[in-house]
Amino acid sequence: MSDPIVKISGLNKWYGEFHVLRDIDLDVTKGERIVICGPSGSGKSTLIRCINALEEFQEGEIVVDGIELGPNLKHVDAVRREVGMVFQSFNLFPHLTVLDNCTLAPIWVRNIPKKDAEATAMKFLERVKIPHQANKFPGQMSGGQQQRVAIARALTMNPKVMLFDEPTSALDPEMVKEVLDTMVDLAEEGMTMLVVTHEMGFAKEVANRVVFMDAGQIIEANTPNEFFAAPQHARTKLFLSQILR
Amino acid sequence: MSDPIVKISGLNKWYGEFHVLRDIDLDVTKGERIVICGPSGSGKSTLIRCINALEEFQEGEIVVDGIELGPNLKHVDAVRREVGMVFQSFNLFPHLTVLDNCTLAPIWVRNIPKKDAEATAMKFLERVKIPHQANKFPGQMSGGQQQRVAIARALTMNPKVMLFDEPTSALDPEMVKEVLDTMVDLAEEGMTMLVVTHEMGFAKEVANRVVFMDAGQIIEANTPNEFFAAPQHARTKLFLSQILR
Amino acid sequence: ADAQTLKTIKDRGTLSCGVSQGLPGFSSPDDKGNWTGIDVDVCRAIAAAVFNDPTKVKFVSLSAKDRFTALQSGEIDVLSRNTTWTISRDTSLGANFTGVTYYDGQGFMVKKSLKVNSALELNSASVCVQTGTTTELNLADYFKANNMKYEVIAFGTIDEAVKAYESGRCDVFTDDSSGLYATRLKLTSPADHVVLPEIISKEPLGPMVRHGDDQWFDIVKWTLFAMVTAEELGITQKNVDEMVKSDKPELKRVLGTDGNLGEQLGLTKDWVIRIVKAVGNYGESFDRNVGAGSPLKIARGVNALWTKGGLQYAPPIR
Amino acid sequence: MGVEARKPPPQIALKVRRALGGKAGWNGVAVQLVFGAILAWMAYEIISNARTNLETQHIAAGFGFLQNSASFDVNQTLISYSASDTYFRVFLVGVLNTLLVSVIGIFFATVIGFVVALCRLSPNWLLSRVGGLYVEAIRNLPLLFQILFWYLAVLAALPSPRQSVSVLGAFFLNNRGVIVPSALGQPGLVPFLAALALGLVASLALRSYAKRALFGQGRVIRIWPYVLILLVGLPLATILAFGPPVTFELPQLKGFNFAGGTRIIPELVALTVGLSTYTAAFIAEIVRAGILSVHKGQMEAGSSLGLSRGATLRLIVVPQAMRVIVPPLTNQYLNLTKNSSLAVAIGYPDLVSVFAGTALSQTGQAIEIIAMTMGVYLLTSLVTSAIMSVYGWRISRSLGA
Amino acid sequence: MTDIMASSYVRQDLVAERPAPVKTTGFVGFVRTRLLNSPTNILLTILGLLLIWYIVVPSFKFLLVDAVWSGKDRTACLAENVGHPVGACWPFIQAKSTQLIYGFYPEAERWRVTLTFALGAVLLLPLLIPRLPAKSVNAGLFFFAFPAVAFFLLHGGGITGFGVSWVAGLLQLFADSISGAGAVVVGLSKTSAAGPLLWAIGSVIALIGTLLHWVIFPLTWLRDQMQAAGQGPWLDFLITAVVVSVILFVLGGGARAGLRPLITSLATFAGIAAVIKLMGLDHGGLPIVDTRLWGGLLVTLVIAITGIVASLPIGVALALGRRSTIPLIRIFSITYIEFWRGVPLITVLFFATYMLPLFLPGNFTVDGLVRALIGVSLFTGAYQAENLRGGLAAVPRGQGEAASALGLSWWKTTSLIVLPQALRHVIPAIVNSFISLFKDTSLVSIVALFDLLGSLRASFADPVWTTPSTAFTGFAFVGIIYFIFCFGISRYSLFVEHRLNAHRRN
Ligand SMILES: Nc1ncnc2c1ncn2[C@@H]1O[C@H](COP(=O)(O)OP(=O)(O)OP(=O)(O)O)[C@@H](O)[C@H]1O
Ligand SMILES: Nc1ncnc2c1ncn2[C@@H]1O[C@H](COP(=O)(O)OP(=O)(O)OP(=O)(O)O)[C@@H](O)[C@H]1O
Ligand SMILES: [Mg+2]
Ligand SMILES: [Mg+2]
Repeated sequence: MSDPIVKISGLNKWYGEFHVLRDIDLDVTKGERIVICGPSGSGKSTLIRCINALEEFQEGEIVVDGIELGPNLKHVDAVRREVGMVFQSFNLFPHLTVLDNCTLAPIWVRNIPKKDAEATAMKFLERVKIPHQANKFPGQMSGGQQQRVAIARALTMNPKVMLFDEPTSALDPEMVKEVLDTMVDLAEEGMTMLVVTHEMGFAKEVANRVVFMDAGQIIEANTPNEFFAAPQHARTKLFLSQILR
Repeated sequence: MSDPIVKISGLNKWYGEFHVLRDIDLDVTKGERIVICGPSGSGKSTLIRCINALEEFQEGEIVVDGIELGPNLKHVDAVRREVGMVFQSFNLFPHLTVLDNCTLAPIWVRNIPKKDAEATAMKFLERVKIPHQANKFPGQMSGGQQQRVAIARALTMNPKVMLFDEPTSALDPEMVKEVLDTMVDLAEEGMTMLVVTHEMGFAKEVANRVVFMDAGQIIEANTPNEFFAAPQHARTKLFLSQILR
Repeated sequence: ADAQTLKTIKDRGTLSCGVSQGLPGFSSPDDKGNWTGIDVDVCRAIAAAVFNDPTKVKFVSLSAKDRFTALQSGEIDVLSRNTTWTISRDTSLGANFTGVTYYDGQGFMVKKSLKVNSALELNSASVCVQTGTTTELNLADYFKANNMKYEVIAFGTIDEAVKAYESGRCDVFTDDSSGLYATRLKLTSPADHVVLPEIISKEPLGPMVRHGDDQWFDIVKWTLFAMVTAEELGITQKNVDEMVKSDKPELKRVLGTDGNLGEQLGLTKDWVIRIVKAVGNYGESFDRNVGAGSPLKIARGVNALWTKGGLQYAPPIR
Repeated sequence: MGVEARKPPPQIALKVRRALGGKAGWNGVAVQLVFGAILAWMAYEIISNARTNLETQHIAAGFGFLQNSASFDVNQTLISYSASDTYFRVFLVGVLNTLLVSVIGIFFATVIGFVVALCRLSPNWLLSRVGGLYVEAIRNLPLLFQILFWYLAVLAALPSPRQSVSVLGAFFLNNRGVIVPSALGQPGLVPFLAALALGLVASLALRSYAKRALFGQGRVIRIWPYVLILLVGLPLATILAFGPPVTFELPQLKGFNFAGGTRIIPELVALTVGLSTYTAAFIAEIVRAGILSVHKGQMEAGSSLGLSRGATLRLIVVPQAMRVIVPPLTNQYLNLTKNSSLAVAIGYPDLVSVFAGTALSQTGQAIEIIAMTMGVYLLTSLVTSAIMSVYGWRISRSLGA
Repeated sequence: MTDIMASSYVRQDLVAERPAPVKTTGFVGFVRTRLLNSPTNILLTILGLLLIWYIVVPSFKFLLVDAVWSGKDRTACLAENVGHPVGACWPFIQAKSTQLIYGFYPEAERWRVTLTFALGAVLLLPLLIPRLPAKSVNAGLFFFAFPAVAFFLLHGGGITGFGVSWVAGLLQLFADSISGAGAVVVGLSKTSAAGPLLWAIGSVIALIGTLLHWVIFPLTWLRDQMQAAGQGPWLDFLITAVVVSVILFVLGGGARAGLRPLITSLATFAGIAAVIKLMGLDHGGLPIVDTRLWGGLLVTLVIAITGIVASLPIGVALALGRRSTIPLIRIFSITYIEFWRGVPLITVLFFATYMLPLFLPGNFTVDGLVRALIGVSLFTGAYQAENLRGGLAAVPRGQGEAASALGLSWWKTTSLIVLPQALRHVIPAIVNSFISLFKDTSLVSIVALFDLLGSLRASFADPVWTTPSTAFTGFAFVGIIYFIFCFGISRYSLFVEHRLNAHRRN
């Protein structure tokens, strides 16, 4: 593995007086799949949203594909084009069809002709296995299908890094699998991914590295095998004992 | 067991053009406990709601305790007084206390003095083991407690038959048992019961007869032992294999 | 609203009388809601004739635009609200005038500072007027006849029109000239306003009743005539008790000591006595409300008795 | 084996009974008969009373009076009108004046409403407080109070024509209203208007062309310079070529009032100010609720796809907010139209004031006139709600819920 | 720091919390983040400050600094006499305050108005505070007893009869009308082509009328006897009390249900008797103050409160009617609702005030204020119906089903289960319509009733007080009154809403 595509160093963030992220350093190399886990409120979402410039931060530096995101949020648009994001609550646009959801950004941001954008979108919809639903509205689909559309929508922008913020936690159990399968496919194709999730099966199968966060800090990071087999830090042990029951 | 207390013959019902109940014949003798099961949409709820005259039907006849319910729903009120019903979603009256929920019908339908009605209600609330909650509002109770109140409420009208429509399926797993226990008690006291449920343990323990429905028809009816051990019909087998896994 | 108005009133115990929302001298309430004015006196006279009690009147204050609807609908029994007698009002409104309480004519009032001396100099002026009146119609006629342009701003009530005139919305305020004098009194500084000399129309003002009840029509009509007759015969509030003892045949007829003219009306023999005791004769009422005894100080002019060169003339009571 | 699905039995008797009596069957029919009898009795009472009442007063019922000449003047008319015109024309004048004040009011109410809503949503604390203050103050005072305030209080504060506040010697403000220069058409007017129309059409065409180019070839065309040239340059060119389109007639103080120029009467100003500021407070709340109803995640999803803030607002937030906003907004428009009837309090010649007011008191045809007046308002609101239910139906279809 | 690139990393010592480099809390932080965090925001802040400067400062100056506080007439409020620009002319308000509150209500009788206000407040306040007990008694007193007492207090007058007379009178009117209709139809038959048929129909109708007369004869006879005896209303009262109590007792399930309904009924009648005695209603009561003399805040409150109380039952009936499956009733409800919602209130008021008598029998008059009240109630009823429809739709279907499954009839299901829940849902909406009703009462000033705003307008006409600032002063004062009421109610509605929501959560 070569140069880092995402480089986070000395990241600190406050909400008012509350210190959410503390001295975060994290490098992600191209093609790497990182799973971030940790107790609720530990700052996982905040961290991932900082990478996408959805949140401001007060100290430190994030460099994505050579573009620097200082505390001043320069280069925001450039970074956002390189990074795709999938949210817990899908956030599909309910007033647009699935196809329009997927072509909106290519057309308006990358100025790709509509025909081409639609062709690309169909390609990705096929990849997430719902091409025949292209003309439905999001409200007419199940949660799992919606989340897969959300993934396809992010992919249409050809991002170099994909961020996932608990993509399966709003789903009914039967639907978790179909979404995870899609993510596994994506991982196998070599996409760089940062995934916040509590699906430990997924972590074991796919991740190169598991990062454990607590109280706004990275407590432990390791390959999945070692992480699950031999957690080092007391907090990690406690967390794993709770989650793996 | 003697004469049938509920006698359904040649029952047919349509929703618009859709044929939900087809040629249903079913006799329930006094004291009998019948469990009705079957895949979703097979018409179980519809059947049970017909007995209580909550739904109309177009052909056939239902006789409850000698009172005839033709397609024109004659004698609706008389039948409803003989039949108690417990719903999946409890349907307690949220603006009344538990006690008022239980005394409402005796006072307004049977014109029983309030004092007496309250005494009876307390008796039944004791039977479902929540007498101390009598002055709470339903919103302040757990689902299991609410369902037990619903059972007590139905009992205060001294019904000859009790109908249950999936009484436990809206409950969290921990609470299923407390409701089922209440129902078992009731069964042991000799109440005639028709229960739609997928709790096969309950069926085995309590039922005299298990009725399997599919596509609006009664496919198979048998004692629980035979039903579970040696299902006859192919559909029954398929259903049992899915549900007992 | 059938031929039973008198019975209805007697059953009800009060007369319901439509008056203006406040025109000093004709009908206006004081701070406590007591009504005075020449139009009010007519109502009181009727009440006196019917009940022998001039206070048994309920005054309903009406804007010009609501008055006829109120009369038609039966809301009021008699409309005594400086209303001009016209043929169309007698016919299409479903009501009849019963006589003339005051002969008036329309005039204009302007601010002195405008230095206007004649209505013919009013070209391009803005005129404030109360809507639903003959004033509004005459105004249109007058300006058209004299080939002048103007802007009309019509208000629902006289107070609003006056307020707008005072605040400068209009150059001219137009109304019946008696009304102009009355209105001027209500202005902050009456001396700053002048009433122009032109009188542009005939405005005979009088009470009005619904069609269809001739008895009631007669009562209202003759109440007014009784007041005029009383002035002719010199019967006043003060001397009425003595006059009763008079043996002049005419006085005996009028005051009911001879014959039963009042009963033929549906009233009592002493109806004229009741009226005069309550409000006095026409001249007394005029003096008290608009004439020398009032702040308005309007001269009798055409409203003098016919014997004195005026127009007030009552048919004989016999 | 299984029972085949069949068609339901016809049960015609039952269906007829349902149609006649609803769920309650024959009982329902009986209830209806009684209810119908009561209604009929009441209708009979009302009609017979009205008839006897009208008859005893010899009032001619009917609409014949509409052909009679009105013989009073109205101080603002959109169609030519003189005192010798008919009452029917008075009716038209009133309807048009009502529509005029409604349209202007709706325009300003919408503009102010959206501005106030944006203030309230602004991250700036002070501005959002000012917006909140506006909404609370306006919503909690009666509309009639506000209209009277604007009319009486502000009228009293304005100067007389001779002391007019003048702007550039062309615009004047006094207690007779706002006087602006009136435009007199010149030979150059026709080409000028043509050029303006041309520019407008061309700009619209350009816009759709740009959209097609974006969708078709992914080309982004900056259209605003061209639009500017089309909308400003083209008309300017015709002015150079054909001379000025209009000359302005400056208002002159002549006699009591200004002659020349166009005057907007203060009644209209007070009424529109009152109506639009009042309705704006309600619109502001509707718009705010509409925008807040769009989930925060939608904005984030848009920006995470790289859409600019403006594009996210335009393509994602606004279309979603509009669905929430439009139905109550229409209601407010209807309210404004109905509320314009308060004109009667300040002498603006709207339908209620000139027709149900002046015409009524001159003719005494109360029943006919009030029925016509109510009919106009009723028709407006029924047509609007019909349109709205079609719109609502289309929305629910596209949401596919 | 350890090398992150290594696949394994364990943090040894935890990072302690430290304060943010830029302060974003406290006053400074607040100013920085909410007011001055970007150039646009700075601009907006300045704009906001300017707005406030131009609104608040002049208002403050007008209302307090430049105001005149005492004087006898307009001269006190003229700039040339005061020596500086004059703000609010408060003596004007002092002079007119009684008119703004009571209208022309006779001075000697004003205590009655004050007493009514006080009674209303005493009954209303506990009703508004959710924690206090005995809501149903309180509500009964406020919604049923208070209006009657308030009527006799404000209007005065006594009663000559009671239940029997009233019922008899009403029925007789009805029977008369039917007989009259029959006579009319018979009359028509003489001139019409379908004469015999009309004659038959007319005769039948007339017969029904006659029959009705016979049926109610005992009642009317009783009434006439009592009136002839000239006993005042007491005998009538006694009969009514007995009859009503017995009916309640029997309907309530007789002796089995216990004596409670009987006792309640008797207690209620005892209360009524006490009120009748106390106010001397049996011999004339208080002197009558005609509603024409009422005015100001009194009229505003009377219309608003009567309007809301009377519109609720209308709204309930219409909302239920609109959901009914019986075609005529549904069609009627829909037509009614759409009609009233489609026309402006002032045309309704105009209609009610000036045209209603045209549609009533000639000898039948209704007080002007009452007519406005009828108009307002019918109008508001349509809006309430729509509010309630929303509430009814929010009650889950299962509630009604559960009730029917228990054997409750449609009426009992509706009145015991569905309506109470629906009403709870729509309390905020009802309060909101109360606010708009309160504001809309001002429209009655257009039909010559002197409510608060009408009294204000009337007071402007007084030449004693005309000054440049009179209008502004009046508007400021009345505006403040309106604002206090409306804003207070809307805050209260918010409070209730939050409370209800909190209730729903647990
Ligand atoms: N906008 C905000 N303002 C203030 N505090 C916030 C804000 N957003 C999040 N926080 C706080 O920051 C902390 C970290 O939040 P974050 O959402 O990153 O946690 P998380 O690890 O993703 O938790 P979860 O597993 O529940 O999603 C939490 O304590 C949260 O309460
Ligand atoms: N009101 C209705 N109108 C039309 N179709 C209905 C209606 N209610 C139920 N159905 C249809 O009738 C069929 C039988 O419904 P029913 O509720 O009786 O099934 P069920 O066996 O109780 O299923 P479940 O286990 O999901 O409760 C279903 O296909 C359902 O879609
Ligand atoms: Mg999170
Ligand atoms: Mg079911």
